[in-house]
Amino acid sequence: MVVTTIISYLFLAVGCFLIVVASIGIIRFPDVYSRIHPAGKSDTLGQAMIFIGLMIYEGLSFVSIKLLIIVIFIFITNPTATHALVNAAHAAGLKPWEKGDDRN
Amino acid sequence: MFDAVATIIVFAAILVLYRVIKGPTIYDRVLAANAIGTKTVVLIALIGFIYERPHFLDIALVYALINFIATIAILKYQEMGRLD
Amino acid sequence: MIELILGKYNYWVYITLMMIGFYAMIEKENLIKKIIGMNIFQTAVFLFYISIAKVKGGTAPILWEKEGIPYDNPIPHVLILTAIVVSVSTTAVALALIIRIFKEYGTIEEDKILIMSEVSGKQDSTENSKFLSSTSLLQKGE
Amino acid sequence: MIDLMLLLFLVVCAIAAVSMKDLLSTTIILGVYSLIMTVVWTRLNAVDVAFTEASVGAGITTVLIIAALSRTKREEEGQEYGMWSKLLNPQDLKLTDKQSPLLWLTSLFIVLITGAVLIYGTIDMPDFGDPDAPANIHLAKRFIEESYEETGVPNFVTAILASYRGYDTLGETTVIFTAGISLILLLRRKSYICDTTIKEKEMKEHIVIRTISRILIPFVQLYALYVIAHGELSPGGGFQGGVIFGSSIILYVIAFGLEEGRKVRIFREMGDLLNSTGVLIYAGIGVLCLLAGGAYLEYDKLPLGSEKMASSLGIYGIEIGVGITVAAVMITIFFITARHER
Amino acid sequence: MEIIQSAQPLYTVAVSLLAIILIGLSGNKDPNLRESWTILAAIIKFFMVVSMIPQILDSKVIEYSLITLLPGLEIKFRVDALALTFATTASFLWIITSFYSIGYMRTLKEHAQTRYFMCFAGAMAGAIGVAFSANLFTLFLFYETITFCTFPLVAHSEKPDAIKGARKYIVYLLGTSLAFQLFAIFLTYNVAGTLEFSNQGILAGKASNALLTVIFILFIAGVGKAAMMPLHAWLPAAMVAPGPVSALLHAVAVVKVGVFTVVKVILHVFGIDLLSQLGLGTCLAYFASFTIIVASVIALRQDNLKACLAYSTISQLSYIVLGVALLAPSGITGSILHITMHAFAKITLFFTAGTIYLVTHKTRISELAGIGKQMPFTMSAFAVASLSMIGIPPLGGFLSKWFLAIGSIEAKQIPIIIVLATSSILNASYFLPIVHAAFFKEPHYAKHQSPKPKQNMLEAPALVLIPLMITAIGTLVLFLWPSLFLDLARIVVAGVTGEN
Amino acid sequence: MTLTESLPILVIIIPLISAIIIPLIGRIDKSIAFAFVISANFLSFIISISLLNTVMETGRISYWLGGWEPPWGIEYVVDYLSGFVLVIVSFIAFIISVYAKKSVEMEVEGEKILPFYSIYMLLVTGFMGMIITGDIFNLYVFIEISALAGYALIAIGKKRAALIASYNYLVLGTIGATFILLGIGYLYMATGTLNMADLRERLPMLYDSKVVLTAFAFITVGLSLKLALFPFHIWLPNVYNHAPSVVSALMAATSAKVIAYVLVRIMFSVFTMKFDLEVVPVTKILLFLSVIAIIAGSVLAIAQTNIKRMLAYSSIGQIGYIVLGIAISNQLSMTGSLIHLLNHALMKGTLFLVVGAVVYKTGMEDISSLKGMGKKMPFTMAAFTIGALSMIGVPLTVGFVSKWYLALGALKAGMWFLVFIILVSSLLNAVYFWRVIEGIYFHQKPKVRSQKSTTKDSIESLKPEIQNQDDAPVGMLIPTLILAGLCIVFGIAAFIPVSVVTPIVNMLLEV
Amino acid sequence: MNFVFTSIIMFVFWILLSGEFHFLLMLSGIVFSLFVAYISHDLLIGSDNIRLFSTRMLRFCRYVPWLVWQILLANLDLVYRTLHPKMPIDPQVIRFDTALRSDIGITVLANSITLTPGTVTIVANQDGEFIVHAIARKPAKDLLAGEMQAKVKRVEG
Repeated sequence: MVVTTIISYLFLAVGCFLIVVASIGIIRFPDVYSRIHPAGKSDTLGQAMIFIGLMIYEGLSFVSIKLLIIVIFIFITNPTATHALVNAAHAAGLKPWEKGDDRN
Repeated sequence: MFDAVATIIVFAAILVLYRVIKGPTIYDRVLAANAIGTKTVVLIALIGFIYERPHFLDIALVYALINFIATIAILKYQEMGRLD
Repeated sequence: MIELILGKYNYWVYITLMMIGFYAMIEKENLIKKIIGMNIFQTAVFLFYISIAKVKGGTAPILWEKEGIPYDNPIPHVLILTAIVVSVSTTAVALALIIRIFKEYGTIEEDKILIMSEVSGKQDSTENSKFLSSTSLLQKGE
Repeated sequence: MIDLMLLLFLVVCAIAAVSMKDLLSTTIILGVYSLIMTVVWTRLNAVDVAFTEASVGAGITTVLIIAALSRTKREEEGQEYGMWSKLLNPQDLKLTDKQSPLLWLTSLFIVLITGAVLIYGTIDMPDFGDPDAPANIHLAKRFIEESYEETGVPNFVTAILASYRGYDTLGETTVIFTAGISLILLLRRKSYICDTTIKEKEMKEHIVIRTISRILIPFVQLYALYVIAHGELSPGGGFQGGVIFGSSIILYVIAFGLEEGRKVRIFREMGDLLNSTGVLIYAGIGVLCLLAGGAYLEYDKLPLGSEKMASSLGIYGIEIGVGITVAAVMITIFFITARHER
Repeated sequence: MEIIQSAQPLYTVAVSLLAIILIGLSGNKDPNLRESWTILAAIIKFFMVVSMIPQILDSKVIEYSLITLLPGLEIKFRVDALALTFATTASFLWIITSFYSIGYMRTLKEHAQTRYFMCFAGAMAGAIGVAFSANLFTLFLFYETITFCTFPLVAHSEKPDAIKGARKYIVYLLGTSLAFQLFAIFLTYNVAGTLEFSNQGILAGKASNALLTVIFILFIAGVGKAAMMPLHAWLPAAMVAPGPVSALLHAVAVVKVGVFTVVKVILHVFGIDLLSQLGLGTCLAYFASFTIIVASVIALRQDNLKACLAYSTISQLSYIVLGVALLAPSGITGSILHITMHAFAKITLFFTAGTIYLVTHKTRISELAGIGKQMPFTMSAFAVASLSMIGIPPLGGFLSKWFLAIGSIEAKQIPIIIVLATSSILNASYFLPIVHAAFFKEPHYAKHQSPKPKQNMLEAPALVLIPLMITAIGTLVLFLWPSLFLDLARIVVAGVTGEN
Repeated sequence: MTLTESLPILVIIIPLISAIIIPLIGRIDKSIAFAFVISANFLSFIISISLLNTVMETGRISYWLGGWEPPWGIEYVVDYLSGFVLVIVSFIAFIISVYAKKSVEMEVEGEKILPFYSIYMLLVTGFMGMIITGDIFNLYVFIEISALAGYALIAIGKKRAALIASYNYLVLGTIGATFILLGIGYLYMATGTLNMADLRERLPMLYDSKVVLTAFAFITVGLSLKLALFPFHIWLPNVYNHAPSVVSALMAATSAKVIAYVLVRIMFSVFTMKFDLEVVPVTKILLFLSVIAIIAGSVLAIAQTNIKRMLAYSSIGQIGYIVLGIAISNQLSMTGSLIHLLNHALMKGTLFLVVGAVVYKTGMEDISSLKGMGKKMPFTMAAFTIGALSMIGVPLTVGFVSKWYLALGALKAGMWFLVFIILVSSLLNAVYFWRVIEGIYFHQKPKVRSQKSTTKDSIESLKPEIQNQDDAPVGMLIPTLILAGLCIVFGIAAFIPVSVVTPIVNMLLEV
Repeated sequence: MNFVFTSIIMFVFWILLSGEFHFLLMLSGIVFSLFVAYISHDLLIGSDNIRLFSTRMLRFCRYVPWLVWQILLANLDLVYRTLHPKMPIDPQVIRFDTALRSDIGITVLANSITLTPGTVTIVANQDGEFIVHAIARKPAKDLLAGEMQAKVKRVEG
């Protein structure tokens, strides 16, 4: 095992962890607005982590460049989608959950 | 390692699927579907590495680029009632 | 028996999906629902085809420098590419029809439409007479 | 393990999609279904199919269904009888409805019969992944061993698709063309309602979406063309590229509105021309082969340098033809379906 | 037996087909031209038929094969003695009927006369075609031609009752022929491998008795035109047709084609030997007897003159079937003679009925009292024809009944003689009262019609009257000089019994 | 490769390219587009004939698309059977395209005429492709091309019910097509090949494999759905009823024929007689279904008041005839079945064209609207009469020839009751057609328009004998009369089609 | 100018994607880049002039590392909140105006907010008005402190 492999595995593990956490968050949180936080952030970062791990594993090549491109685009599109989502929810008049409300 | 990661991600996706089906609002569903979308991108890339064939990345790139369209379309319809 | 089940799990899943889609196609009243069922129905068949193509330990059918690894069968992939295109086209036409149906009937529930067409037997005939007058105009124009 | 989970996922999605009343939710679930399907395809090494599923599922099907929803109705009507209550409490059902238990049982019966026949057929099948299954030895072996030599295309799928079974692909392109013309025939009207209040609101609120779309679209388009051009080397090809190109325009329309899209990008007239042009390129290359003294679509005979070069260029040409058709038709279809009219 | 290949049969049939076209072309614009085509065609046809007589009397057969559609399906004509008997009668009567039609139609100023004459010519082409057919397919073809050509004639008036009657007509004729006759033809071809008529029959020894019986029953049931009970109902229903049509239908074209088909089937498809071996002839004979008696009894109860005549026809047709079914030489002779004899007598009767309607618009027997004084010629013809029907010498009907009676003795079927006798008595009992009433009863007028109308001569126009006189005289002539038909009948008998 | 050798592909490519070009060329001038359609159809008709001719002389033609030897590439096969069906379909398509102009102008909105013709040509392309291909997957592709084209053409019918008809057709058609696709997959799985000839070689040793059985079951059911064989017929009446007249005519005259052809191909050319008779009781099932179809189709036809619908139900019965012959599967019945492909195309073509002309003239589709038409449209109605008589099966028309062979085939197979069924169905045909004929010639015209222009009518009514003759335009009349004429010509000269069909039957039954 | 610039960007993108330097592919790369630039050159860069665009790009690159750091923090925070059994969240909706006016600036800020600690942009409209959802009190306060706004303002120039 080379060092890069170990580092890449580390990244993979972290990314994996983040994605699972995000999934739990999506299930656990009480309303759209709060669920959007794990979905919009942890997911994106977890994804990025995994891709970075893969990049490190692969070394410098066109494959890594492609991975990088994917990461960049994910970072562009994901928050936009997230924003669009809350924006729409807001426009539809959905009230955010506040502390003390019953969980639905 | 890749296999394990992929399995865990599928597992996470199944968790999220609960939210897709359960809702309760349409936004929850879109949100969860979007989350599954990002997981899919990862999965496809991972599978490419499992098989040692990097060709799969092209597919992941498709999702990175255009998965967003469906989300926008759903939201626009939800908000405006039309797509044009 | 267990071998039978485990050795072919892909096929069992495809059968299940196919039945779900088929059920939706013939049982659902909502026209769009039918189309969604149709999509599932068709992808089930695709799954079947692709399952045929899989070879144990095989790799994607694109030329690879690495020797000694079997390639998966490319033919079903080719066939399914075509079939997917057909499926998309059919879906598009079906949706166009549904839009037109909604415009004419104001609903996309099959049972309601059926009731309407039964009731509107008269209406159709008035349409017919409208049609008639337009044709007679056309003939006068000749 | 992972495969089983994915397959289970598919089944759950399918059931959920079929049983939900809200059609928009159903559409979303169908989108998820398509996502997972893509993963399954990649797991099964069907990269080209996965590519197609990805582009179609993300770019076209969902959007089209939503467009159709926007012009019809979102809720599925009908009484809320679940599958089981129908079976267990038939007395609850209103017999006046069309959905009488008898009818329902009939359809269930048909479905079960079909399933039974399928299961019966499966018993004799070779095991999943069996390399000695007849399907994997007869034609496939030869294609895998010789197609690269014969056509110079490293992607076997593309080699078969464009060369050995190039005629099927012409048929496929014709199907798309047919769908496009059918939609023109069925839906196109001249009148169009443009709601300006919506437009203004959009301008103000959707600034982020618009900016990102603007940045993204050129990349998507170039990527589409890349997919078309690299069909011979890697997964993808004319169809997938065409769909992605089409979705870039769709994205534009969704973000900026149809009027904008029509004014600036693709004229309606031009769209019609392009519909035909693509197929014409494809069929025309075939005719050229005929004129060059070969069989229909026998690219080798084209007078373009060496046989391999000719073959490669021929395949490239038809990929472009397919791409143009698909992109044009997808745009046409979307324009026609999404447009609200009087 | 010498066979001459000649296209003459084809020309004979084609004459009337050509006439259809010419009539159609002349159309309504020039009625005289149109009708002269009819007359011309009728006369030419008659002479063409007659011109073949010498050859046939010479024991020769004229054959002509037009076209082979498929193996086994051949349009082929063959003129033999049996064919010629029928053809001569039919073509002669067509001339007469044509004149009568012209007079009738013009007097009544009927509509759609062009169609009428076209269909008339078509029906005649069919009748001659059936007569000259050399195989079952050709026969079936012309049989259906007649069905379709006579439908417009029956429905001529286009009034609801006419349409209704015509519908019944087509249902019976087309129905039986499609369902049973065609079935029988299929079976025959399947069994025998050919549809060609032959003097020995084509089915002998080819299939089990049961199957042959089935085929026979199907054939008999399939010939609705023969109006055997219980498939007779179309005939009275078709009485809505104009007078000349009724005459044509009931004396010549349709019903005679029916019995002719039955005769053909018995003699040339099954053959006498086979039928007697199967014992089916006797069965059919008794079946025919049943029709004879029952139809006569029904005729007795009719008040409508044409209906009465119709039932009489039903009964008389069965005579012909009966004669052949006896499978005895004299019986066959009787049958063949009866085709002609009955044709002349019955056409006279229908002409008379038509004339009465034409002049007085009366259709009921009860209204005919005293009409003999108004229309003496007509009613005399009626009387002569009735006597022929009953079988009183010196009129044609006697001859045929005589031979039939001899035939039944030859066949050792004594009960048949009783049937014949009974039937004659019944005939007498429904015809003679009419004659009696017409000549010897005072017409009873409605009470309020105080000034008695003068008993003027009210005879019909000459164009109507002369034809019916000719046919009435014909019955007499046929008794006196029957040699032609007897010779022809003898040749037929010689052919089918194999004795020379 | 010379032009003659390329004919098998040209017969498809010409309509295809014309379909593609029509939207372009129509931009310049619409009438050119129409001329284009006719000439393309005519060309492919001529090519079909020459193909059939070549086949007669030299035997089976195989064309390798892309120059790849089968089974690697797709193969086009013209043998007796496909040549025969090709001629039928291209001929009908040609005739109807000549007929189409006026009718389409009336029934289709102006701006949609061009796409209409384009799709018309695509439909034809789909049919031709299905016939000529020797590759089982290519077959599926062309089935779908024709199906999609069909959906659109049906849906533009004037009444809104056309949409429902089209939609239901789409759903059922897709189920059918997907079943076919599935069957093809099973076949591929069992044999590893897609070429029909290759399949035929490889299948016999797999006849007891459950996979092959399932494949066969699915393909047959799928085709039956498309064919509208009895329990799957529900979509057909609405489709024929509501589609524009030209489309009804084309579909009625060719669609079922082509699918029946495919069924024959699969049953006898991919699989063998042995399989059909011994391994699966498919012939028995088909026999049973076709008998029901024959009777049910005819009985339901009697109950109709709309003439197109009546003809549609009658088509169901006639499809039953075709399948019946296939199911009996001896030499005579197969001849009957194949000949009926031609005959029914001619008869139904005639009848639907007549109905189209009537719709063009009066705008009505009820049976009662034909009343008194005998005087108004004598030639058209003469064509109807010929078609109807042919349907009844009167000798000297094509209908009789089919019945003759079917009945003899049934008798040869020892199935008496089938003859009875055939004859009963003739009778039922007679009932519903005679009703119409009677109306045409012996009923007075219903006074529909008299309310509008009373004065004019009253003048006309003074001379009832000379009702003004107002027949369909020549462009519609001539095709109708040609088809009607052929009903008689091939009824008399039946040996011509039979001489074409006999070698086909010998080939299929391996005699 | 826009056109040339876009096509150059596109061609670079092509090379990165393709990784093949085959003659035919390079040629088509050039053609396609020009084609895409032709139909979409007004999209990528918009109405801005090139210089502004490129300086913004450069400044944006300097902004990215800070952003990445913030994202990492955000995630740690979120992981804590998600996995904590009591789920210590207290959502807030806050509203503020910024001085940003350009589309790109607003977009960058909005997406940065979305990616960073506990906040999600709900509304970002052309007038620079923002509505933000924060998962707890602290992130809201941090956002209102305005560090990020300032940095984005610097990018916008």
